[in-house]
Amino acid sequence: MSDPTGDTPAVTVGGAPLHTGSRATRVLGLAALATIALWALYGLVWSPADREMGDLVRLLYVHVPVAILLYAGAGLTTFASAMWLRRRTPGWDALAVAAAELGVLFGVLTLLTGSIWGKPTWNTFWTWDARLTSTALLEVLLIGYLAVRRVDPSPAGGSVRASILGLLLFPNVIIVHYSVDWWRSLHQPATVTRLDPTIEGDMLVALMVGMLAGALTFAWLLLHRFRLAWLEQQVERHDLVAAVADRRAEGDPGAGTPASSNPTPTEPEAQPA
Amino acid sequence: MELVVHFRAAVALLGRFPALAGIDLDVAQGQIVLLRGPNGAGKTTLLRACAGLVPVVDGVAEVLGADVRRQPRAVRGRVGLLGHSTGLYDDLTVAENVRFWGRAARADAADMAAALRLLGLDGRLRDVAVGGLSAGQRRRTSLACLLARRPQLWLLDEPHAGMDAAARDQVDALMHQAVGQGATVLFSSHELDRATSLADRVVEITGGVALPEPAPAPASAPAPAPEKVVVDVA
Amino acid sequence: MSVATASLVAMSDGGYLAAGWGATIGLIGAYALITVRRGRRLSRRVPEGDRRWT
Amino acid sequence: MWRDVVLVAERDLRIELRSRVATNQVAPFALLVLILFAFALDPDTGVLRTAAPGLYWVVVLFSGVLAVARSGSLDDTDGIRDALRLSGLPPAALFLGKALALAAQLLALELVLIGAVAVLYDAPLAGFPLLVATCLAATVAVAATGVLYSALVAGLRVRDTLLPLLLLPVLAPVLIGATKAFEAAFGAEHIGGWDWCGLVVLFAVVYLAAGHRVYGALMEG
Repeated sequence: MSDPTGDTPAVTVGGAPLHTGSRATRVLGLAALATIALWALYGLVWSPADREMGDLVRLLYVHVPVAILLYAGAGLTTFASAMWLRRRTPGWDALAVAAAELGVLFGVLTLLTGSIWGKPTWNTFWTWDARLTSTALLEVLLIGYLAVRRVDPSPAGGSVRASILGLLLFPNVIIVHYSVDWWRSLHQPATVTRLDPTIEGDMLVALMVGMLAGALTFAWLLLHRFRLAWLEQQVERHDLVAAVADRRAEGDPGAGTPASSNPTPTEPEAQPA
Repeated sequence: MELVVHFRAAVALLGRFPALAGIDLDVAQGQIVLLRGPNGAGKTTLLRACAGLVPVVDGVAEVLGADVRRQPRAVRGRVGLLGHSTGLYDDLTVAENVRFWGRAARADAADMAAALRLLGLDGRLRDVAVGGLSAGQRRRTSLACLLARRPQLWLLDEPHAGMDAAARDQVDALMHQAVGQGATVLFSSHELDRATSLADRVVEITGGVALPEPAPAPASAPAPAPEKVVVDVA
Repeated sequence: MSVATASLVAMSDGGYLAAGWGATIGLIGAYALITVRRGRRLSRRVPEGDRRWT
Repeated sequence: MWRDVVLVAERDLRIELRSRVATNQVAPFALLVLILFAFALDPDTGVLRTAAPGLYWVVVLFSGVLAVARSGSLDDTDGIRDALRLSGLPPAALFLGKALALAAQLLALELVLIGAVAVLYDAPLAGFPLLVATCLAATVAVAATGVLYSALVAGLRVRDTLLPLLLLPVLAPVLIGATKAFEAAFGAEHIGGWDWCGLVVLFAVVYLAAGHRVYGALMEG
């Protein structure tokens, strides 16, 4: 896969670029970069420290958007898998894998920022907080989904196996989330510092800008990753066409011109009446 | 006369390998057709594609009037496949295997008993666990499972392999009997002499395609088919 | 951005903030880089008609 | 339909009777883990007794994964996969039949383990209606989920390592619910044990419905 010595060194006659970018991604990317800068300024400079949490509240401007995008990735994977099962078009499969991979990325970030926040707050990197725990499980679910996709021998463009696993992903997330929530709420009354301080004014702006920056970044990454999956499908499709030609040539080495479609005149036996 | 198998430029994948690379094949009802070709030519895949077990990704593939490309389930229950791997449970006895597969396909108890008898499995072998059988005996058991179901299309992948002389004759007789009851048989074999004389038609397969058949084939399809088939589709 | 970095240092718990923000932006950046480079490599193997974006 | 369910369940159970994988391998393994827990957690401090509900369900889950893998491997040869697809058996019947057979084996395993926990950990068995209801619900939940996920990894070369990775996080709610219900039954905690049992029932229903619905597509894919 990594070897660029493709059999067809693609011809570039203007038009389609040799990468996954486009005008849309460039606009999106610039917007994302600008918002990220604004986000950093609001989050780290312009907004005040929280009365209780101090400057640590600034981690929430990262943590909350990133966590929401984790759920967005999982939800999108399930949606795309359901659509693939209905329509069976390869685009939905590309969307499912792109969203799942982004889900894993943002899941790692959620766990990282969560435990970095937890260290000074709870004096430990890990605590059996309901959200932290269910996020960890969700991360494992996503990793399992990608692991199955990796070993799935089905041709590109989607498989029933991957789609059903994707379909079950978000329902599982919901069940796991609520049961873990319920489990922890037994022991942990709401008096303990939790991840929801009162946020208003510039702090709210910082969080909102963070959400926007996260959403734009997510969209940009999703578009690129989707196109990458699409390219992978196309490569495999072309390999298949070549393999079919090879296979036919193996049949009749003499007149092995794959382009001229099958000249095999199978006898028209027993016409239907 | 109805076409039981109608393939046009069908491409079927084995994983990501195009085992069938645009094959054309027509088989009329009541024929016994031998698929011949070197190993890896695509015979097994063709037989499995006829049963809707292999995804056909391009071309036309119709079996028993159903489109197996889009609705592979439509032919299930009407075709019977004897594959390389026998599809039997090693821990169950011969009779239990035949009973399970027979009942799954809603076969009569009488048909199951008859199948066991016809294949010589109603004696001592009846209550032997399949895991303890020889290769030939396993194939006979699989054949009994298939026979009990009375499929309309028989797909036999090297039915003679691993069998002794008597059992091979038995297999041939079963094919004739099936055709006599209105079924159609597609099979492959390495016993070329035996198989060629058994078949109404020989289809040469190489590299995932069927070679054009020579015109003066001894038992060419259109003419003899009507006279051969006794139309008593039950 | 350098304004942000400077104010990070001055803050209490600056290390945690730097780690959290840094890890997030760093990892996303790395992932973006990898994805874009994979796309560039793969594009060369796909004829133009199948790359439908401009 | 029910005729086919019984046919399939009977087949799986008959194979188990012949091969004795559950009785000779899975059950001894489960007991072994119970003993290993005693090494890991000092048996003199009463930790085992307090933690008995959780340890019990962890053991059920882990040995359950073994039983699930075995149940899946029965049908996971090329010939049998083909034959099942050709057999005309309704996929839903196949799913329910396999789940039924697996549930029967799991239930027997749970019974043995309950006795073992009572003896080895001195667990204070009590609250039998809740105990039985929880066992039944959790069994159906694990069986339905297990059959579905073993079909998801069928035919893959790495299915044996993949199955626990996929199955265990999904079953986490069953572990939580069944453990809490047991704690309530034993009187260790004053919590709504029946609510937790309800969670497990809900889980079982969801997965029975999901498996019933998608098993056919899965066999084709």
